[in-house]
Amino acid sequence: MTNFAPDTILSLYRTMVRIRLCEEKLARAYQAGKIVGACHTYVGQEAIAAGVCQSLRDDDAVFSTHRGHGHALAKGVTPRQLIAELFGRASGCSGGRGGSMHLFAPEVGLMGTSGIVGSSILQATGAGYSFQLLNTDRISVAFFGDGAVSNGAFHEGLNLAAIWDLPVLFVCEDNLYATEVPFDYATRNTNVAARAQGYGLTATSLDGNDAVEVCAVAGEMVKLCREGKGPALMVCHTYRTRPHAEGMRDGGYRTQEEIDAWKQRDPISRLRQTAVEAGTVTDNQFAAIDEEIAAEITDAEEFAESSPWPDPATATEHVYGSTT
Amino acid sequence: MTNFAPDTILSLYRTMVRIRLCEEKLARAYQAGKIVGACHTYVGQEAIAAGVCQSLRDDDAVFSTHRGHGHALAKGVTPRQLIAELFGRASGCSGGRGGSMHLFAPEVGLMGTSGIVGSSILQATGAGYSFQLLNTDRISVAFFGDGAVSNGAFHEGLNLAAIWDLPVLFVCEDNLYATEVPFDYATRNTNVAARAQGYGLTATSLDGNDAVEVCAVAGEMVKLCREGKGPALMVCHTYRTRPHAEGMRDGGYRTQEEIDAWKQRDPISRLRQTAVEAGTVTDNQFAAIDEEIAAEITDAEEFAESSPWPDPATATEHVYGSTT
Amino acid sequence: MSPREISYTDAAREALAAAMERDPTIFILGEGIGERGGNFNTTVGLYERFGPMRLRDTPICERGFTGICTGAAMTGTRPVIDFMIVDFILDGVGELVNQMARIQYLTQGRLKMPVLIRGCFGIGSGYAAHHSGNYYSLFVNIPGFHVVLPTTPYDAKGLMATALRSDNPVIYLENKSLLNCRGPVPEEDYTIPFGEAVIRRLGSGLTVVAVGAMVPLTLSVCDDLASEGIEVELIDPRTLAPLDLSTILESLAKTGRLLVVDESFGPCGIGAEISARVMELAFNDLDAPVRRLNGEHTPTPYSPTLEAAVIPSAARIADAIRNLAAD
Amino acid sequence: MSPREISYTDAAREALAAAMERDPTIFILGEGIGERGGNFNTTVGLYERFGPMRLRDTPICERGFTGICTGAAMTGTRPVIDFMIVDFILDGVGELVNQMARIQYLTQGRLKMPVLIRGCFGIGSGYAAHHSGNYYSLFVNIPGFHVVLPTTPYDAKGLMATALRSDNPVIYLENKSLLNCRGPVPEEDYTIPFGEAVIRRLGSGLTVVAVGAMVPLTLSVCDDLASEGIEVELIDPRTLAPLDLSTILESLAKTGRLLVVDESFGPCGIGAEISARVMELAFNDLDAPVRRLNGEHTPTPYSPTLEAAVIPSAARIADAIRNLAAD
Ligand SMILES: Cc1ncc(C[n+]2csc(CCOP(=O)(O)OP(=O)(O)O)c2C)c(N)n1
Ligand SMILES: Cc1ncc(C[n+]2csc(CCOP(=O)(O)OP(=O)(O)O)c2C)c(N)n1
Ligand SMILES: [Mg+2]
Ligand SMILES: [Mg+2]
Repeated sequence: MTNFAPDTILSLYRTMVRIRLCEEKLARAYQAGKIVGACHTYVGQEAIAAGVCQSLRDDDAVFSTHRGHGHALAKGVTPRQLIAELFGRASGCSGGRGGSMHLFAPEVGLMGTSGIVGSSILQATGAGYSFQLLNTDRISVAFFGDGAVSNGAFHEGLNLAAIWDLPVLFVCEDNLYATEVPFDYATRNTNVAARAQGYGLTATSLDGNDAVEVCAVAGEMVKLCREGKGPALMVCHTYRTRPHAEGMRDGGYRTQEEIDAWKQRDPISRLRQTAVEAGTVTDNQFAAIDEEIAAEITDAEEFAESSPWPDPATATEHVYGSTT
Repeated sequence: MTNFAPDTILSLYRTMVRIRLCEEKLARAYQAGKIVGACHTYVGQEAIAAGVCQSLRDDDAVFSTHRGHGHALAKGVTPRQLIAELFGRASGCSGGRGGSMHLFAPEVGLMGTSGIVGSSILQATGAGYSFQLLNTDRISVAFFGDGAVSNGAFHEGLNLAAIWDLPVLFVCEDNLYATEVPFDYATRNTNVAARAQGYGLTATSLDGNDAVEVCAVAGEMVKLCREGKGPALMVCHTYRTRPHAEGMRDGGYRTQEEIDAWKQRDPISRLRQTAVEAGTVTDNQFAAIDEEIAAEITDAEEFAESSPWPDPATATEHVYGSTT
Repeated sequence: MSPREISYTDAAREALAAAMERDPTIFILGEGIGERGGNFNTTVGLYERFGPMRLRDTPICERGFTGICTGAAMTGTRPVIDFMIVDFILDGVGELVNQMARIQYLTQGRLKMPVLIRGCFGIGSGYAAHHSGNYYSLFVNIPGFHVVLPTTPYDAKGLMATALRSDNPVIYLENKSLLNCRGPVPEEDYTIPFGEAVIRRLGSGLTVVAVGAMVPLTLSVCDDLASEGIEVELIDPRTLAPLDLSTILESLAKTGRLLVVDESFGPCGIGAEISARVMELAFNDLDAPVRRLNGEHTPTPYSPTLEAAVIPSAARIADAIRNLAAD
Repeated sequence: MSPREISYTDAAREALAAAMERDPTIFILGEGIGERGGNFNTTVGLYERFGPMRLRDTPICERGFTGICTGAAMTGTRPVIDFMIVDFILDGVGELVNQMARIQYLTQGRLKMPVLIRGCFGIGSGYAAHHSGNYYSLFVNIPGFHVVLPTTPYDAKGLMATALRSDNPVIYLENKSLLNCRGPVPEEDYTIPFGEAVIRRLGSGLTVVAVGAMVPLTLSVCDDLASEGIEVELIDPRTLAPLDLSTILESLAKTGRLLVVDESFGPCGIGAEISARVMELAFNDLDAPVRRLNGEHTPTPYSPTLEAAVIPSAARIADAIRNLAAD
């Protein structure tokens, strides 16, 4: 904590609150039928997107998952663009074509959320290939859940990144479950950092609900990758406190006690409390952010709701680019 | 060595010589244009198929690769059936439909060689699933090369076998190259046994050119699997002394010195020499096998050559079984 | 006594449960098909009856469990792969096409390949690009598969029962929009042969072959069209491989006009195959060219306004029928 | 001076080398495409010229490098995936269909997807079940791909040059039996537009559209047929997506009869699509139904006697043409 300037703390906090309030807005909108299809929220995991993206530049590339609203916001997609996208409006970051699982904003380096588990790992590795070939110091980041670890994409992607020394940061968000399947059922070896080391990556595990720790570790790993010493992997231990997806029941596979215990480790209040106790930031400063973001999200929802629907006549555009 | 009865030594020797002479016959037949398509020989690796299959029963299931003649012979396919298959004759083990990369003899548990790298791992795992569900003590074996280790099938197959405790023996034949790509280029971690342990398998490495060692280790591992304590993996370090496939050049990626050094470790003469020196078996006994097998292979080739071609009218049969 | 009505999903599950009762070699792999009962309730209650060995939750490794089921089917069991959303099947295409579909052939029938592959498909409800796929044409193109698309609870049960007796890999596809539809379903076990189409509506004006959810959608416009004087004969092929051409040809002999309605992609789709076959076999019966109405040739967009623009709607189906009638 | 003659493979490689010279963002991934120069000599000499970063040997992980090339294309480079034998592409279908083909659409064209996917295909020489695949119909069915099948050295070079300028994923397929065929190829750079068929032989009797290796095979029987009084107009579509229907329709307007010859599977194949489209657009030009001659709907067997039985031979092509002429 002491390592971070108040500005960084406030920035992490702002991002996390933005994600949280957006997600809560989206959850209500889903219940109200304003959002269709799949909607996986990031509530409880905000520290990871916030902490990792804090060290990234706009021209770094992030590849995300089905649970990608947080990554999108942390990378610079605005709440207006995000909510409008889930509302299916032309002003959404994918013009309403994508929805929750297909958020794209290449302008700020959000290279896509994905409805297919595992692909983010491979595409980020490919972006690393581009950046190495183009001789830049850009890096790419793959977010993925514990569920992707038992998928062949994990194996093939990590291996290729390792043998080619690609500037890729792999961020595994281990929230204990893939839908309702526990991670320790899906594999006999839940130590993802050790497994990554087995492929030749620099890797470490950390508390994914501690924004400061995430930010510190990510900062080092990003630096490593930027200096050509990648790839690297960080495992963030965390928990989603809402159901797997909006509209799904949440019973049977986990206990209320477990959920409550993790709620105690809420990344947002933790950051705030620690910083206030350490005297780095005042509570008023945090409260001001709460207010600022609440207004931002209200505005974003209004913006989304008043945005036009995409023109059906455009539905078949852009299947192909040009071939000269 | 001392652990094995002379009969076992002779059996291992017979299988290896059968493979070797068959392969040499096939190589010449390929040059003579009697074999078309792909033909990957097993010369130099005979100890592995011989040593592993020594402990298997007919009702155990073997899943093999593109380099599968040795596995087929060791599992009980006859030289007549093998050579006839590669000659494309109706009397071949796949009725001439398969050729080298599609050898099938389910009657003796040879569940297929494959032109696709990786599939043997998954199918053997599935056979293990059957044997567990059917509550038998049958086991399955997946042979695969170092080249398959960086494929997603390795990751997904080993993981599933491990979490479900399936009776599967994985046999990795590390002959240093996948076609011309060195194993230590394809991965930063060539210790396949350690990697298998990382998935929760019992695993060990051994000298794949020592038939006695292969047989001893395989015996233990087969027992483990049969007792429901699988899965297990053994890495056999070995070398193919012929080109990747018949008709391919063999230069550029490896040195003549390397080839010569490995020829010094020829598994057949090693077994013979050690056994004769130890006094377990006489050289005459070995010589008798040489003669017996030479006759067997000559007969097999004659059989193949005089066998009828498959009837073109049957070419479209058996695409579907029945649906009642 | 009016016959019992149950849902499509319940009907399919009833056949599955009966088969599992009868045949102890049947087991199911998939994500969330164990205690959870399947994301689409495909296996609700079965875990309690048949236990964890026969309903096995998998990690997310579609290629892996497809390959495993291939090996299992080769060694005496009858696997069911529950893909949940059928788009996930694409990661297993290598195992399906190179291995599963070919091993009966390569062994000259000495090995059988009794695998049931099921998954929910179709465009609608904002499932968007990665969860709206229709891949049946691909599996019709490849030899070795049966491709089955039940459109009623009755057929869901009877075709499932047949699938679970077949030696062959069966791709059993459930349209998401039909899962909750209800209809009469006998309690006893029965099978429906593959390759037998059913005529959903008799008519002498023109013939429509509709696929999947397009069957009830087309049916919904037929009465209106009848009041305009267009009598549609509506055929539900029920299985695309094998395909019952005789029923289509008989109808065509009567009507002289044929439209194929399919929400999936047109190029090299099932409509193209039906069209080509019909021309080959009954050129002289055709009073007008066979027409196809397909979804647009684009990825599936999310927004309701865009999504509606890429699939055949009731209105577009009616128009296509009117145009063909006037052709 | 007679023009230079070079082989099909050399022609394709010439265009590839020129493009790599011009565009430093092009790189190639595949098994044995580095120092070894490719199993089919697709990259001979390029490693020496362009070095290890631009010609990168991969481990055997088709899904992995397909996904990687997708991500690379999204971030400013132009990947070439050399699958060697195209059957191996099946392990990458998820990445191709769910990701590569959809990202331009999902980003409204803000991202491009310039990937060249190449592989050798086709039945022959005992390559057998796992190395004889023809999967072009699959990629015609899915929106987002171009599908290119050059049949001459001249086209191999010109279509390769176009592919390496396209924003779109291009499936560039080389028939194994054509790799060593030689023909005139200009030394300078040139492109051939996608979607322009070429008429390989003029004739007024009937029209044949042939695909891949069926083009030269069909051509080989045309003179004999001419001596029987059957004048074949032979069309090589060169690209199946986009497909040049105008050339086919113009020819049909003249001949009134059409046969599609394709060694690949019939059901839902490219022949079905051509047949259906032609009927839709030119029903009244048809003096007889469009006919298809395809390979048998089976896995590819190994034995020469069986292999020959499952593909169209010169004799079978000639018979099919005679039958259509008499239809
Ligand atoms: C290839 C594939 N298979 C199955 C699914 C269905 N699915 C969506 S999310 C999910 C669980 C993912 O778990 P994890 O990776 O741990 O992420 P989390 O949801 O916990 O954030 C599954 C199985 C999918 N999206 N993609
Ligand atoms: C999925 C797939 N990709 C590529 C190939 C082409 N291929 C055939 S053998 C081979 C190398 C295999 O190496 P390894 O597994 O080490 O076995 P070895 O040949 O050394 O016995 C390759 C790449 C293939 N058969 N399957
Ligand atoms: Mg998870
Ligand atoms: Mg090897």
